[in-house]
Amino acid sequence: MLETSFLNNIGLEHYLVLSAVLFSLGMAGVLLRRNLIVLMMSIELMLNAINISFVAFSKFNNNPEGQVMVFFVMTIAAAEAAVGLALAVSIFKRFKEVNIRFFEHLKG
Amino acid sequence: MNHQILIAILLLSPVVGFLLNGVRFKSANYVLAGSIATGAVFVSFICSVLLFLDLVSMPAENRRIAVEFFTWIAVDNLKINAGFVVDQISSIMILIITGVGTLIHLFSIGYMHHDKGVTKYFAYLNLFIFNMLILVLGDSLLTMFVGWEGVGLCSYLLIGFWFSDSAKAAAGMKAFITNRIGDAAFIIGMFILFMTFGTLNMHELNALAPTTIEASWLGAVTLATLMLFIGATGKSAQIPLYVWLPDAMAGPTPVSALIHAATMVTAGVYMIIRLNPLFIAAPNTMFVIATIGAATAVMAAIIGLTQYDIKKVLAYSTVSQLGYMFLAVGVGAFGAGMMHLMTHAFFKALMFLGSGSVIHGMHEEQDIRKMGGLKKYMPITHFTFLMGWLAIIGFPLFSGFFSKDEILWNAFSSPRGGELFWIAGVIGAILTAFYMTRLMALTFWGKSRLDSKVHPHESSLIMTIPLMILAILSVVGGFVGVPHVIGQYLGHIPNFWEQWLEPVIRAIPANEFVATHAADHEGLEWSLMGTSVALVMISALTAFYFYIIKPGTSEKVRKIFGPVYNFVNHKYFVDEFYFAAVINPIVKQSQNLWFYVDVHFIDKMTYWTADIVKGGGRVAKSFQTGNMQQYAMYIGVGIVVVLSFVLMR
Amino acid sequence: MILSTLIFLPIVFALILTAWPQKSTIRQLALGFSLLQFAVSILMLKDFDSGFAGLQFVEKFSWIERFGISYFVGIDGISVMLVMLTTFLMPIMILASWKSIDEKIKGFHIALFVLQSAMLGSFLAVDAILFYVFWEMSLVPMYFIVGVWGGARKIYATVKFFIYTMAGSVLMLLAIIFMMRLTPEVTGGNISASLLDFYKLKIPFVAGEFFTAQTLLFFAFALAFAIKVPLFPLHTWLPDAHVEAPTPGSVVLAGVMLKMGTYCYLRWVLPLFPEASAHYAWLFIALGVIGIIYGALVAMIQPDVKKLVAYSSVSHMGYIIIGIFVMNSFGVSGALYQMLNHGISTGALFLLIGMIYERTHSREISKYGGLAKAMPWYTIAFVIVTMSSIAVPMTNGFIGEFLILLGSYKYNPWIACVSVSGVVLGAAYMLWMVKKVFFGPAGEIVSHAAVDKEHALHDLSAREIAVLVPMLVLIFWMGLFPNHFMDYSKKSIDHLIANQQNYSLELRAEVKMGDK
Amino acid sequence: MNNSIGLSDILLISPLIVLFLFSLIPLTGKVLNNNKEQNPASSLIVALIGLCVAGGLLVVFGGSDQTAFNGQLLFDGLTQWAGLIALLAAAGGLIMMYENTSTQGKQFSELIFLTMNSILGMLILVSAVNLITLFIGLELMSLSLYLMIAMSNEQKISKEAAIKYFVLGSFASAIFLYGVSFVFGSANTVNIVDLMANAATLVKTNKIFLFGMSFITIGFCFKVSIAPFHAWTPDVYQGAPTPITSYMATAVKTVSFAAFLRVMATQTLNGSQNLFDVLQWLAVITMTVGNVAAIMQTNFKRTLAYSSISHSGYLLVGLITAGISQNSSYSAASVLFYLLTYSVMTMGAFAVLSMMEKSENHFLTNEDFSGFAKNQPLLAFCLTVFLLSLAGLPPLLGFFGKLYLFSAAVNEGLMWLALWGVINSVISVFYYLRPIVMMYMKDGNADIAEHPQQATTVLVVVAAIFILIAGLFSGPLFTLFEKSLG
Repeated sequence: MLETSFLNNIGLEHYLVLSAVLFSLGMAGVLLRRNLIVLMMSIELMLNAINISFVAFSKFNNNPEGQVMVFFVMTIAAAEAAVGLALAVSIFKRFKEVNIRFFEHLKG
Repeated sequence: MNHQILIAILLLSPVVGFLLNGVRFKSANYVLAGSIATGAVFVSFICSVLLFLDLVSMPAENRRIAVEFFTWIAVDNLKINAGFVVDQISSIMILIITGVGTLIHLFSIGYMHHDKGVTKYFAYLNLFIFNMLILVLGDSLLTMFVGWEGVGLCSYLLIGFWFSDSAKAAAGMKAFITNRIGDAAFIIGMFILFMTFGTLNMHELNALAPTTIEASWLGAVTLATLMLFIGATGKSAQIPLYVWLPDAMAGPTPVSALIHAATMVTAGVYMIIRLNPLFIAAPNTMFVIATIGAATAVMAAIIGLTQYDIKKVLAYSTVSQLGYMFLAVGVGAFGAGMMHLMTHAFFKALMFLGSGSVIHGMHEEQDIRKMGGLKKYMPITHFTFLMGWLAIIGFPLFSGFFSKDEILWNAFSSPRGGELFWIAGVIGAILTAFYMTRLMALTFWGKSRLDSKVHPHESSLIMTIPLMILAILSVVGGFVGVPHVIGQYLGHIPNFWEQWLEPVIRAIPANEFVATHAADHEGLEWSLMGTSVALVMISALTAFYFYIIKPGTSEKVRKIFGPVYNFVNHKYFVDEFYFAAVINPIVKQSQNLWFYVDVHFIDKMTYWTADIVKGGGRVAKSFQTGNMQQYAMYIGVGIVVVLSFVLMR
Repeated sequence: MILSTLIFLPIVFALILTAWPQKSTIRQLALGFSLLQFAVSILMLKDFDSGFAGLQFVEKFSWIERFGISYFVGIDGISVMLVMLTTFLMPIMILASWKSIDEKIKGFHIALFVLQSAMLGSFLAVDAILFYVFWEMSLVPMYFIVGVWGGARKIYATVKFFIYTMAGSVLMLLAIIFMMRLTPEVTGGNISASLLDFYKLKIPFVAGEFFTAQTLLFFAFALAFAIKVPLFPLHTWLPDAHVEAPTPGSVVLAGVMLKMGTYCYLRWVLPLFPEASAHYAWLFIALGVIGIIYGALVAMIQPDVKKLVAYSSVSHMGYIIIGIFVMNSFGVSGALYQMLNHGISTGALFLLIGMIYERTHSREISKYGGLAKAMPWYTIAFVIVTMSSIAVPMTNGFIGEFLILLGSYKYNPWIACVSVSGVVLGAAYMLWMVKKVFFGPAGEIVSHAAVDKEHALHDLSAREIAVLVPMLVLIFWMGLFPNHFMDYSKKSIDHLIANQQNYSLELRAEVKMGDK
Repeated sequence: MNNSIGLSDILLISPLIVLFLFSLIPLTGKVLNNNKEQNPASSLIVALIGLCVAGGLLVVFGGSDQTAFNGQLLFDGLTQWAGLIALLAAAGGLIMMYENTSTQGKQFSELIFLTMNSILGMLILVSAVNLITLFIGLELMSLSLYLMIAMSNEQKISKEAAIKYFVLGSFASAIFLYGVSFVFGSANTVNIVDLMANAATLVKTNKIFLFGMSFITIGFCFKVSIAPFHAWTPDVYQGAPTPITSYMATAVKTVSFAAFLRVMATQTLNGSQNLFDVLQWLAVITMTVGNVAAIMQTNFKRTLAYSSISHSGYLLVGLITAGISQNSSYSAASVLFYLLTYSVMTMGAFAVLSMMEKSENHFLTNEDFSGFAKNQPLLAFCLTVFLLSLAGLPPLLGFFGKLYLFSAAVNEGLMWLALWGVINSVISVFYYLRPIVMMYMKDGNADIAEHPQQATTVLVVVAAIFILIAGLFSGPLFTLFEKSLG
């Protein structure tokens, strides 16, 4: 019989794996996608993965501090998004372009 | 007078002359320059005579005037003073140097009067006299070495006196460098002696010299003396370092007379005589010296047969005669060597000056093929040259006879000698007689082969007076050391020479042979003497026949010996050999050395290092593509590597 | 205060020069300053007690207390003559630069004074870090002297010089730091950079094993100094630097800077690492011997006079290294004396080459010939200096070379036998050069100058005579009366040789003028 | 848990408050005047006064080892000194901004606002003992910087630099934060002071904690540009306006290292030999990569950027030393001292560069320095001093920085790192000499921009004088650092 207990007993590991998967997906997004906006979304994804792990740790360690931290992270993420989008907008206005492969003048 | 002051004047008078002439070296006033220089040397000569007289007045066992001026070098146990010694040997040397020197200076006034650099010339000459005096008077080997190198320097300057001619400048350089090779060995010799005996003072060295014979070739004394002897071969133009002397004839002729005949070149012989106790303790060295001396005597004489340059003939003759002297000291006849040194100084200086007079009278012509019959143009020169000729071929009762005979007898009879040495000596004498007669014949006698434009004339008095004085010395100089066998028939003339030198010459340990059984071997000595004199006469007559009676004979003989003649005429191709085997390879390999080691190895290594760094830079640069995702990738890879290392290991 | 005065007076001079408004009098001012500096050094020499083996005129102030680094200067017999050499050469260099340096005069003299200060500091420092500061500080002005006032390939030469020297010295810095870390053993807990405390260290040495403390430290120091000397095969920066440097630069480089390397062997390497230096002496002697012969051979084929003299420096410095590493009083005295000789004779050679270069703008040997006719006084000076360089007796060069060879013979006869060949080769290349340049028929340059009135070859000017006469006088003075110079260092050298294993130096504070 | 906020807290954070308030003044003035740029000189003076006041308050209230807000912010010697260095660097940066062509002009007030807020973030960063607070400081600093870079008058590469910095910076922040979450999960706290007690043991026993610490370390490595996380540095430094590059290279580096030092002070390295090894390797790689890549550069700014990377390598050596040292105040002081010297000389070099930029699109290559010494002897001399000091030549300050840093390393037995350090100094001489060669030994007509730049000149000269003479008095300074860190 197939062992399915790991599907029923959701523990810390599951959250951490989820967080890791999300984090990795975010990283992969940063590494692979060309569109600046998508890149920023990937970073948001990474931050949210972190939030999951914070909350998970908070829950399993019985330490509410972790949940407080999530708020901090969300705030920062918002600020980051604001700055990022501002940059993206200003750049798009100037260059009509958000493909990051376009920005390779600085090198060597 | 105080000895210290006397020696100071002796030494410094030429320095003053040098400085006086040196600072106004551009002047062409030959009278002033010549008077200053000659005067300076003459003052030294007076001092030498005074010192000699003082020495004579001293008791025989204490004949030694030693003075110290200041401490020159003092490091650890090495203490070298500016100290000078006048003793039996050096007193003779200073007399020769200043005496003959004065005459040659005098001669130079006439000889050089038309030269623009006359003042400079006299300055150099004075400097030479100074250095030569240091050489002979120095009380330690190192002080001697000062003069030893100093005379080399002066010789360099004087050989290259007419430096505008590349060949002459090169000759000077060759002389200096060849001498330096010897000097390097001399330095090593000094080191060995210093390490063995702890002193370089020659008086102390002689006292410390072992009285027993050192049989090993690798003994300290043997090695040291061998090294010193190599130094002597450089200075005194012996095989294998003789090559510079013939070239040294590039200098003015009086220089050849003074430096390359009378004084400097005999320094090696003088050094050996001065250190005779050391050399006696090393029979192996003595054997080498005698062999080299004999070989040089014969070899140089053979070259002398084929030369046409009047000075070259005399130069090879000098080499050959120096070989005689080394043969003498090599077989232990130090007295005879010293005596030959003196007589040779007289007659060879005479002949060189004579040749100078000829060259002067012939307007710088040196090729004897273009002379002949000069007798009638230059009677005084001819007559004095004749005296020199008789002396050098060893005509009985002329000075050269006594000294040469003494050498030959010792070569035969000395415990360090042998029949072969005697034979070599006799062959040398025969050859000498031949080429000297040839020289006389081609130059002064026979038919004139002069260029029609040349009008030879006798030289002025200032040049002929030195010739005459030297001629007298060449004739009578030998009587200071008449051998016992002859002396007893000439009204029992004692052998002053041997008596004079006796206290400073150590006897060869097994030397009773000659001393005690001399009478028994009187017959042998007479017969040997007779043989050699007879052979010499025959040789001289043959030469006379070749060049005067039947002038074409020499050509025929030369044809018979074709290739051999060529070989000899080119001095056995020794110069060429040295160039091909030593100098050129060194220069060539130096070029390679520089090219491959400096440029292609060391610098390349530096560049490689730089290239490696730059290559690293290029790699680092190539990672910097400008693509930010690639940068993120580095971070990702970095994370993976770091984590795997941190967590997995 | 006399030593601090010596070290910092040049800095003050440099500052005054910086502020000096008049361009035209800078040279005279600098010359006056350098003479003043020389006078100060003579005052110091007058009070120097040659009968005392330790350090004199000692000054010590705490500088960086945290690391036991102090401003600690002193002078002993080993350094005194080198200090004198430095101050002596300075006015000569300034006078020699009169014509050859015609732009940025102010900067040039400032660089010279800073350089002088750094060099004096290196000779006088008794604190490791202080020494290192001065040692490295000397690079910068030299770098500018070569780089700004140099010849065609000046940048290549000066960068090579800088990087080579710096590469060597950083390892020394590391070694100094390491040794400082060891000092608490001997000072009772306090870290110290004082050389005297370094001397007390007993650094473990295992013969034959490279990776032991003393061996590594020894090589770190020795490498730094070997590059400066320069020892074969680290010498290639020298010919380039010499060729490109302006005349005063070459003079100071050959005259003093190379001596910093050899001096430091005596001051640092031998007493600090006695076992290692004895154990590895063969290596340095071998390199010295190779340097002698290699330098001479390579000098022989150089087409450029300056390069020839530069390689001759390599050869001469080989002698000095041998003299130092044979570790007997002959060798060391000879080496110390040879340092002075080389400073004088090679310095003079560079001055002379500079003088002719000013006239003809060429250093190619093949273009010369027959110069003796055109410039007789110049020729006389050159030949005298040549004689000094090839160690003819009665000139200074002989004393040094003889003592070194004697010392090396005492150490091992074969060394003397091989290195004596340098005596012959030295004569060969120098005389060959003299012959080509001065003798023979008039060469391209001389015959050109004879026709062209504008480029006529004038003989020495009064200024040039003033430059050369002190050098020539010293050549003979040092050759005839070496004791006048050696007496200063005798005690210190004897002390070094006798106590190499347990080296220490007594200290004596400044003696008031007059009361000894 | 006592949650009350008292006067002492306010006093402690007074420098931060002052900074924030002063940052508003020019901006408010601008907003109130129809969004018209006010006199930039007065804005600058206001900002400088703000920095001075903040610095003064930091001197007075900082360094007392007191904590504010229940141990969230720690004001010890490190905070004080790193903060002062950062303030100094900010002042220098502002002066440059005032006169540089790519930053002066109609947005100067905003620039001042952002600068002062980023310095505010820096002060939070250095004083934070809680990893989250630390992260907030980091973000405050970084976000301001992204904008400052993008605000350049230059329109092309500065935008590219801003984007690159932003994306990679956020990416690294996320990594850092991910690490924080794991530390939180394993140690149940993110307070460094609490961690200090048991980090060494936790590292040994708890893989999760080690995992988290590694991520945090990597996050810092990114900020201080340790290879291979350095790739953004050259591009961003080159693209950013020179004054801001200077600010980044000095202030940001200083505070990042200070915060890094705090994390390292948890003795993590003593627990994990592996992390210790990795960091050593990273130090060596960083020094080497920075130096060798700098050699190949032609753009002077980029050269300085690579040089900044290599200096990070040297600093990492000191940091590792501090991390394993039992008496870490010595090593920490050497790091701090090096940061000070590095900041002054780098700032000086960038200031000279900033003066030479004739327009916002002017990028200086090495050739552009030819003949500079002839036209501007004083500035050329100052630049020479900065470069030689960067190369570590005595008696300049840079030498003493290296001396203390490497002696600390040798003291801890990290001989081989010191060896690499000095070898790299030799390599670095290669490129530091290049502008000097150009300035003094090549002919040309390099000159500074024509508009008046007295303020920057003063800055350069003061920095040069400091470097020239501070070396001689570096002993007391170092002792001061060490005492305040002890």
